[in-house]
Amino acid sequence: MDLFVAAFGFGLVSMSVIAIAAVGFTMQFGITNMINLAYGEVMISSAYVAYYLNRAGFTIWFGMVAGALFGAVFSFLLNRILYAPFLRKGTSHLGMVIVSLAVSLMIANLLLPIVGYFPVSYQEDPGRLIRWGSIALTRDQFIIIGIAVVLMLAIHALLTYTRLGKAMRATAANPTLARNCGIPTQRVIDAVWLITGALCGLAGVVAALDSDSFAIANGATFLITVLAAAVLGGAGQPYGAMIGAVLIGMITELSAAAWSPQYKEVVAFGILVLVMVLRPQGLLAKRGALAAAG
Amino acid sequence: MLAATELAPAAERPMLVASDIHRHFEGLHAVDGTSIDVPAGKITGLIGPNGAGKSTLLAVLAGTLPATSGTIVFDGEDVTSSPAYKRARHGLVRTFQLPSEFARLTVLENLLVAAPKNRGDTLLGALRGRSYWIEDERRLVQQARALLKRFGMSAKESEYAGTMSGGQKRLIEIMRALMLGPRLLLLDEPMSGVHPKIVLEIQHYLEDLRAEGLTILMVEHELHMVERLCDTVVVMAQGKVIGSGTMSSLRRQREIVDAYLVG
Amino acid sequence: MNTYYAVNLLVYAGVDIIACLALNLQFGVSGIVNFSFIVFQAVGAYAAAVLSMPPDTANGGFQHYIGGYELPFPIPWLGGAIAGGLLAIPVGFVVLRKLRSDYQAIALLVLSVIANAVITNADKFLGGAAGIALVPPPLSDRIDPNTESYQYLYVGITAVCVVIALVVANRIVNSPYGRSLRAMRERELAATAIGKNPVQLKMTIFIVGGLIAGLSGGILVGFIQVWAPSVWLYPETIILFAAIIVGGRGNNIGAILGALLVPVGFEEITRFLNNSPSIANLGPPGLIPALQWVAIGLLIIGFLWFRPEGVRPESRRVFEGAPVREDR
Amino acid sequence: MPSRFVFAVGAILLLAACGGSTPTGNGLGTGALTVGVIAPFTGADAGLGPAYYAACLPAALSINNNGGVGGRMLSCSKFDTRGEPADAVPAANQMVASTSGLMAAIGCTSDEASTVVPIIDRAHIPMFCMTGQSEFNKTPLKYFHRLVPADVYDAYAMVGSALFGPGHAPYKKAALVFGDDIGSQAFVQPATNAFTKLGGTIAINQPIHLGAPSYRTEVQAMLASHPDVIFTEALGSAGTYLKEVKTQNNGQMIPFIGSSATIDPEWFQQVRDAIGLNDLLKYYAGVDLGYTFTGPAYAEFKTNLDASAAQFPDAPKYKQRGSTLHLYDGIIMTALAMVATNSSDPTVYNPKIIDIANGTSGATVVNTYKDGVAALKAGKSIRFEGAGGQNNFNQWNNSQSGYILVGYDKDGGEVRAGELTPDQTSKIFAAGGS
Repeated sequence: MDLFVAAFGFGLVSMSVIAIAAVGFTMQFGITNMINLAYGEVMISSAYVAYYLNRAGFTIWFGMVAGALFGAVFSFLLNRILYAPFLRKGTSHLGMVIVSLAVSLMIANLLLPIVGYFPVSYQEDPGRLIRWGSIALTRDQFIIIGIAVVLMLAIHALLTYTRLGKAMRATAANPTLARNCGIPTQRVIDAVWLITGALCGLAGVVAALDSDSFAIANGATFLITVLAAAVLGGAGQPYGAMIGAVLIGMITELSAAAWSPQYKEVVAFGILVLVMVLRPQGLLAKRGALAAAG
Repeated sequence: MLAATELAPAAERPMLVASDIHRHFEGLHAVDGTSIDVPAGKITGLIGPNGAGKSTLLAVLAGTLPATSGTIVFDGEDVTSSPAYKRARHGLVRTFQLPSEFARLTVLENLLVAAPKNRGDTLLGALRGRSYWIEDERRLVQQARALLKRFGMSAKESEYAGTMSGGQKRLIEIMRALMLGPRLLLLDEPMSGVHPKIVLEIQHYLEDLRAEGLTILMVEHELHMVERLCDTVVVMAQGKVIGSGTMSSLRRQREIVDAYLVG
Repeated sequence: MNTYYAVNLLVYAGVDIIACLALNLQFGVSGIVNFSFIVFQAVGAYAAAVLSMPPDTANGGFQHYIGGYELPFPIPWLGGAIAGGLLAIPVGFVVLRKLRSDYQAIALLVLSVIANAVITNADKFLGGAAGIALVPPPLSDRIDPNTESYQYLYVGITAVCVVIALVVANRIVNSPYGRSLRAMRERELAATAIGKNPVQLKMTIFIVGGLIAGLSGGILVGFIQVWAPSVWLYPETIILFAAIIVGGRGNNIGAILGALLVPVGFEEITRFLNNSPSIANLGPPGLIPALQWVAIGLLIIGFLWFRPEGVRPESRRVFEGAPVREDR
Repeated sequence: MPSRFVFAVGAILLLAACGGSTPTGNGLGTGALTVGVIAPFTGADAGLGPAYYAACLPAALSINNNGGVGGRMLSCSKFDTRGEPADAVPAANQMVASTSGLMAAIGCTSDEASTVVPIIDRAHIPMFCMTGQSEFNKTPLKYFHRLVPADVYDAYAMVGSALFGPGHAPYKKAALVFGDDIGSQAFVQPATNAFTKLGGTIAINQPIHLGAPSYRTEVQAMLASHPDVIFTEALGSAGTYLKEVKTQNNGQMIPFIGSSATIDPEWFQQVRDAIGLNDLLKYYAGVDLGYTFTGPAYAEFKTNLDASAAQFPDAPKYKQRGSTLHLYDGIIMTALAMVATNSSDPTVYNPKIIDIANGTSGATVVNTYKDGVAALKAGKSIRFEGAGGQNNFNQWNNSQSGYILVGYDKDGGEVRAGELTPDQTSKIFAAGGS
């Protein structure tokens, strides 16, 4: 039983990492209507940016900020240079999925000769273990949970209380209408790519820190986990993605405790398939902050 | 113009009877307890302000949106639970408010694809090869060409539908619906975004179709058009029917004028 | 030309052509973005393998897999095709009924990754990560597979399968049924409104594509005599998508052309690159294969931007007796 | 990785070279001889192929400088398997079919052995394979040879390190942490058998999914079983796993014993970065095959390896790579077998390879190709002891050699820590069931 309690503690960390990534992904999708399959590779690129800074002597916390900045700029440029022109050309959503998958493939393989196949680690002392019953987490893991909580609250505040957030929701609901109502949708979309890109970059560094060691192949792993959390919660719904992250993070850790750990991801995805059959719109469809108002 | 209700023989069964239709979107009552009869062999207009639920009602009648509750009887048959494609096959066919041509099919193919009873339109039929279905295909090509001729689009048959003008796309859509041999045609603003010259053409075509006995229910904004074309008019506001009758009888009803005809 | 080299090329070309024809039916004609296509080839290969192999206690019992029926050719290949078709039923049931089309794509992508993880870990089921080896080539009980004539025979059987797949694909694409599929691809809701049942159309073509993909897996496994998770990672599907996009979506000849240009063509280019020591030793290890993938990505993006209809665009159907189209 | 992009390095050259002489069964024949290096030259295991190519080149030089095989000159050809079964088959087919005077094949790593070995065996080409897979422990394939021990012996050596290793009391409770990739699980059964029969207990057997982003719960479960020692393998995820061990165990490492594959610069760097150099040096123990890197056989190898730099500039880097030494020996033994039988027909010379490796009673020990040919010419029976040491093939063409216990120094160099006595070794073998 202790193992399950401990796994629950680890689940808190896992779901924090997934939540940061999945919320960024799902906002990107919800507002710009773009399923960006290169998201995982932007994450891993940002993780490597932080890695090289870390090797150059900077702390990982600095690396996190740099990774977020890198992710923001990278995502922004990706949209401006590639996705936006394709969308303007009238490429269907399905076409955009294929384009972004091709981009994902290219980023991973351009990165490969630079970073190599082999796993690397940040030079970071995770701090001492803080125990609470059977739950034992390091200082860094608490910080990760803290970052996730702060970010989730910040996103809630952004969407609910700020003009930008309201403009985002309006754009998500109906871009044409939003534009006609005087919302500068182009600037809103730029802002969305910057904000979600920053979340993506930050999530990459956090995920890499959380994994202790990471390799180029993790980009695809990240993506699949993020997709699972986002789809589970109802894609495009930030609060749904949070719930999806909680479920995927917890199920992964608890099933590793309950069954053979080699299947832990399979179990999480089994739940995803079940949701697709029973509630294909996702758990929280059309109720989240980005849902059409009225 | 005589009131439609006075013309209709009492014994004649309406083509479609929808009772107490509700359609809710996450708390929004787009259609809120609407009942409507569509008399056979007539053109019925469906009017109302923006957001009244007209298009939603049309979609619910066609089955492209499921009703939250209510019953729909089409030509004596309860179709409430049958999916849109089955209703279409039974002759309850709709068109769309936005252009909805099959862009990368030619104009002729847009018509052919809608035709039922083609032996080559099943997997097994297709696998048996051209000789198995070519007779059907030839017959349908003739039928489609006749329609194209009637609607003045013969010259365009081999063009991709996506390259046509807005008005031509409307015509394609109406012809496509006609290929199904409908008993009731649900038209969603067939004149919107169409060049005035073609508006007139469409009007004539619809009159001809009525003369041939086709029943039509159309959502339309343009009141002059409704007045000219429709035998009966149903007015909706906020998801409910607030009145029906001929245009002239409606003009006499104070609240309807307030709700829509003026405002 | 060297026999084995030629045979190799021809069999791989045949397998890729069959796979591309199947994917074209799904993606090019019907608009289903089947990102787990390679899983259907894989299941066909596994099925063909266990149908043709002896029980796993044979060969010293060093590998583990279910079944082992030693059935004669062509039953394993047919079994491979049927397995591909059968797999399409539950997958289609989960993915194709209610999900939006872009959701379908990512759901299928996730499925492809998960299926690979499951098979990798279930080491008693289909050999796990190590896969299944020593799959007997078809007819090897009667003809020595090491002879040159057997190699040509293999090419011949593959060619027959290519022809069958092409006939099936052509009959579907050029029929009224194919027209319904294309209409659904163009605008699903409008297709519903004219009496098409999109779920049924998608399910059917998903199963047909699965059957053909399964057959391609059977052919491939009979030739390479081994099957393992590393052979069917999801990027393999992307190569086939690149082939269809380059060749021309919706056009069977385009699919064949794409198969020859992308999977087969790239193979030849790499062969030359790796034979030139000055290029092969360039940069860090793995540079050339990595750049190959970059090139695949560029091909997809470049074609979608500059020539989305591909080298051989879908043909515009002009019917007998049509008025002459004015030139513009 | 792209299975579809089948290709074989050197194919074009070979296309030109195809044809050539056929073995006659009598005499050594004429024309060039070729050794096929069939291994990954690209892909994740691209590091393996060059090490084997670096074995072939000095062997060819050593043979060619001493008159070749009955005057026939030897050359090396690369066949890239990309480390994937689906790419390996065409590569093997092509090698077998298109290479003139193919006298032997080397390489065939665990990545592709189960695919290519049957093909090469069917073509009656002697091969020396670098696979540890247990399916070849008792293979009936006559042309297959293995000069490295199977993974089971690695597992036994790890058990030996736990029970008899220097500097610690025998470990009693072991955790087995192996990945879900090809071959890793082959360690589990033999290690369990040997360790439990010799009085140890398996605290936990944990198959882990490689590439997972974290192993926290796995590590927690492992720690909850309170092992004295962890047996592990060269996992790509070693850094992640071991760092979590240290973190969750309050910064304290648990001793861990790695297979011979953990003697690897990339693994060293990854684990060093994850848990720190001090803990790696202190808590890690490894096992490896014992090599001396001295003696006349090694000197001949080294001279020719350095000379091979003309063809392959990186060749001298492989001077202490076990696989390079062993495969070099395999080629020399094959050439000597051809000379001894005066035949270029593999069905004739293949059985002789084992005689020359194991020696018959009264055989003259030789260390170089030159000495071997001279002894054979003098009518003597020979035993070849090469750069990799003595060989002892069993009836299934597997050769055993002794393990040593090793550790790392701070630069990632291998340090000898001790060895197992024959008595200890036989105890473990008996317990393990071999």
